[in-house]
Amino acid sequence: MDSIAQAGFTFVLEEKKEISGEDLGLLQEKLLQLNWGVQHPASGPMRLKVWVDGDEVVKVDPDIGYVLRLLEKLVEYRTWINAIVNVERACFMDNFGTMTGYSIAAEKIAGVEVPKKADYMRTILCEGGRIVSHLVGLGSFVGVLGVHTAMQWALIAREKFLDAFELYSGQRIATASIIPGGVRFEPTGKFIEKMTKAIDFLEKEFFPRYEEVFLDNPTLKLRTKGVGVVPKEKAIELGLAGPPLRASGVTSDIRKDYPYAAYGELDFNVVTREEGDAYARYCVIFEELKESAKIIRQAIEGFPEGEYRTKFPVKVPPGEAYVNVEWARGCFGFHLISDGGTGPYRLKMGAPSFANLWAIPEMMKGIKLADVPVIFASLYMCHGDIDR
Amino acid sequence: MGPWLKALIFPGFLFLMLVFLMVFYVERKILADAHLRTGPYYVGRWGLLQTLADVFKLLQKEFIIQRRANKLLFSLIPFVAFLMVAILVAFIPFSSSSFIVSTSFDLLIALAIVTSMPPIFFYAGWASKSKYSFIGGLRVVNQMISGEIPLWLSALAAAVFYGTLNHIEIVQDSSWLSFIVLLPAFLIFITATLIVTDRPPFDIPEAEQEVVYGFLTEFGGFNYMILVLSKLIELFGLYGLAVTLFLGGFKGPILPGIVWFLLKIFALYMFTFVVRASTPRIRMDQLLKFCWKALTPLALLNLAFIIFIKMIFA
Amino acid sequence: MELGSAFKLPVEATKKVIRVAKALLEPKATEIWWDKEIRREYHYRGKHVIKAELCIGCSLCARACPVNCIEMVPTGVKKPRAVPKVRANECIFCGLCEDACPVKPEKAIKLTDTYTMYVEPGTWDNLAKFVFEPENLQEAIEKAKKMEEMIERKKQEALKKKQKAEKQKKGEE
Amino acid sequence: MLEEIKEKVQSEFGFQSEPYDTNMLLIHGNREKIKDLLEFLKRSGFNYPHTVSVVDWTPKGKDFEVNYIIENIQEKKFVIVRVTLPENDLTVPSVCDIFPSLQPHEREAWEMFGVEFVGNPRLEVMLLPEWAEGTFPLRKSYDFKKHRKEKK
Repeated sequence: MDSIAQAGFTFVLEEKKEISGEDLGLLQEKLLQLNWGVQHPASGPMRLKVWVDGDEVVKVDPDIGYVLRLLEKLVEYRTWINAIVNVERACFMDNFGTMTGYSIAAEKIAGVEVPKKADYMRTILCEGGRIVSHLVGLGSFVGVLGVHTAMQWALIAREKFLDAFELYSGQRIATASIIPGGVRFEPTGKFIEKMTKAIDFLEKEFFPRYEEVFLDNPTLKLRTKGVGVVPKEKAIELGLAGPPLRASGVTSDIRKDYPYAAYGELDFNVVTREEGDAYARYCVIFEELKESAKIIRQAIEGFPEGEYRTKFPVKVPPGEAYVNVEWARGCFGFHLISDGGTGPYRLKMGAPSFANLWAIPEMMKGIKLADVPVIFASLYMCHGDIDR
Repeated sequence: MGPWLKALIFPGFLFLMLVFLMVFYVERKILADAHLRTGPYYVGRWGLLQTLADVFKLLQKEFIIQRRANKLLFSLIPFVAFLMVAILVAFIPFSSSSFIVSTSFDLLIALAIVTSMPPIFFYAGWASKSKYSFIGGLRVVNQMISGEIPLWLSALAAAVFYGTLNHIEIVQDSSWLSFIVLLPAFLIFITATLIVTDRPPFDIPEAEQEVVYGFLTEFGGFNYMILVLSKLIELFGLYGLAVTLFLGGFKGPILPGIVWFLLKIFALYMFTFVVRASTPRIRMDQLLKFCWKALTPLALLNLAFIIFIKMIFA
Repeated sequence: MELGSAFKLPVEATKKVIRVAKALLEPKATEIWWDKEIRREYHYRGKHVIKAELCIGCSLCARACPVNCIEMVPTGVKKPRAVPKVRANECIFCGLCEDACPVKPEKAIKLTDTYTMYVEPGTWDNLAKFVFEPENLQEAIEKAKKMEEMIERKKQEALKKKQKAEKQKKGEE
Repeated sequence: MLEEIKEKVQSEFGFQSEPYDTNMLLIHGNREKIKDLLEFLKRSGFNYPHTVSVVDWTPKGKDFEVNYIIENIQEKKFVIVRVTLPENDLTVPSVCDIFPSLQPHEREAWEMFGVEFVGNPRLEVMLLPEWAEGTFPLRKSYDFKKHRKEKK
């Protein structure tokens, strides 16, 4: 316990000897600080300061804030309805999850009951968003190992889902389609048809093709097995969330534990792995894709008739709610507070990627430099979500 | 054609340029096929001129030398590297008549040139005075040295089998029997080639996600092009060597020798590209273990086997 | 790496290589779209169409806009008192203004499937001019003016009638 | 489960608590005993902290609130520990030795609201640029237009 508090999260930067160009020859005596990030092929808009001793990583310190938009503040300037455009921009990969969480929180405060059709629609969209996000996660995980085929194959499958979203809401990524009080558009038969087609493609073409090459790949296993191992107790202590937590053997899934939307009526499994290494996290992401496809099929089968949207009041009575949703990257918490006005008084977004990010310093101690991108990608983070 | 004309045009400079362009194009197209994409499409018919356009783009770019870099070495290294690999290609017979030089120590010289590449790439990394380049340079030395031992040993097996170092003689002596006998040596040679020229899955020195672009990080524009070109030509030369030693060189029915030679090389390239599309990169320590614990002993065993065969048949 | 797996690994890897090589023969996923007519879906959220003759000037759309890119421009007539003007370079095309519009059955502000929007040259100064204004605004204003005049005339006629009637009443008395 | 916690908190610490939502308990704590309380909660199974949520109630004439949201990951129960702080004395003992993973969350809360977590070893700017240290942008008193460039 002490070790984390003092070494993992807190760096006493006693070895801040940076190497200038002239003394590169004296590499053996000093630590080399690499800036793994911001302008780097695999990092995204963040920076990891990596201190390396030869090929071995001594310590890592994340530097974030490059995509800070202060969404929590922006929401305070919006009305209850149009705050969704800020909430969905927490991460562009899976925006349905955040919108659903916000909407449920707002409905809880206002005491609005959502029609059943909207619940089912939310479920379908959330799972669609999860699939879209997980596909990119899979692709980028293999991508950091130097193979871009997986990403391309995943993007082909992703495209079908984006088409379905476009047909439903009119936009591919920033859909703004779930609002407090239901969903914004009538789910038409065309949308259902397109979604079914996308899932058919995913199950019949993508899964077999991908599973054969990139799940049971000997070189991939060689690189990722036993890398970045987090045991069960440690995962809880580090506060990991989402697929990395489940890969360490902790059965934690908000969809199962505190069912929201229509998840209580559908049958699905919580995917867990016991190993807790990078390969296990990769496998969890892949297995969850299958579960999501299953959920969407069930939701489409049991799609009820009726209204898709109820009226949401302009002014919401004072109150507060804490709502968790199982987002693609883990448990996303919304602490929403109303003061009786036309918009939220305060919204706190508890982001899963933020929690995952701060497990990096502890996980990356004493590994090889080549494992830095592997662990980074296996934690499956989104930068918009870290900075908000 | 005189040797000078040859060096300039056919198996020489212009031909190498053409090969460079085509290899890039084919690599893109095949990778795109494996990705289920289209690949280059707009520039020229079937996107054939795409690489040429890229080359012209690179030529237009500014000649940037980092402030702290060793200016002389930094600007000299790409040309030295290119010269070295061009010499390597000079010894490869594309057909019974089209080669630039032919001596009785062809194979020895070619391998010696391959062996002298690591310091050049290391200097390229060191002279840029960048952390990423430096790590890339260290890695390239590490990797190439461990890859060259199996490369030498497997090439030596062929030399022992044929009893000569002259490429032309080797090609003329080759047959189906020699192909079968030398098959293990061929496989070792190809693996070692991938390691030496750091192609995926052994592209550890250039691992984008770790050290940006290895020793190539600081190079840009024309310098970058020449350096990449020399790496590509090195692979081409080594594949030429593989075809000459193990696959019967320019021998083949009906079609002229040069076509057969290029076809064989194309098949090897196909293999390389598909490997690139399917195999994740491995780690440095794993590579070293693989080289020293598996590949080198295998190559030694293979050499012993070839000597044994030679003793039986001689 | 175990010594045994070091020999097994290349064989296993070769299998995967062959599997990927199969993908070379599969059909491409890239669709050639540039010689096809592009059809946007029903809900596609593209360029705004604002119909001044339908607008009632309630400014609900301006209030619903999350980025405050809708400005209500006064028209000088009573109905509509003001019409929305969308600053397109700030718009995020969320379509919430369309939801907020109370006009039925056809909405006064609507997002259409037109997706080609550009200003030339695309400089920062020009972006300020990149706005979506109501269609046929002048006509609508004139129409509204005529309507107003007509109403005014009718009112006055009614007034006159009333006065006449009152006079008659008085005369009768 | 939550009932037990409620009674124990009442008897041991004297803190009031109320049911917040399904599976959730809201404990009104104070900053003197917050560390003991969280330690007690951790012993009783609440070992998975979610986040630290600060609410600025100053425009309403009330004080700052610091909410620690902690989950019991085995029993699937939540607890929210609420500490109220007056505006002129925004200090609270850090709990990062009990829940190490709350350390970055506390850091963020300090950065955004200026709530000082005494004992947190790393209260540095994380998300904001360095020049913005001490501006506390999520406070209600923060003027959004202060940093906006004037139109020409």
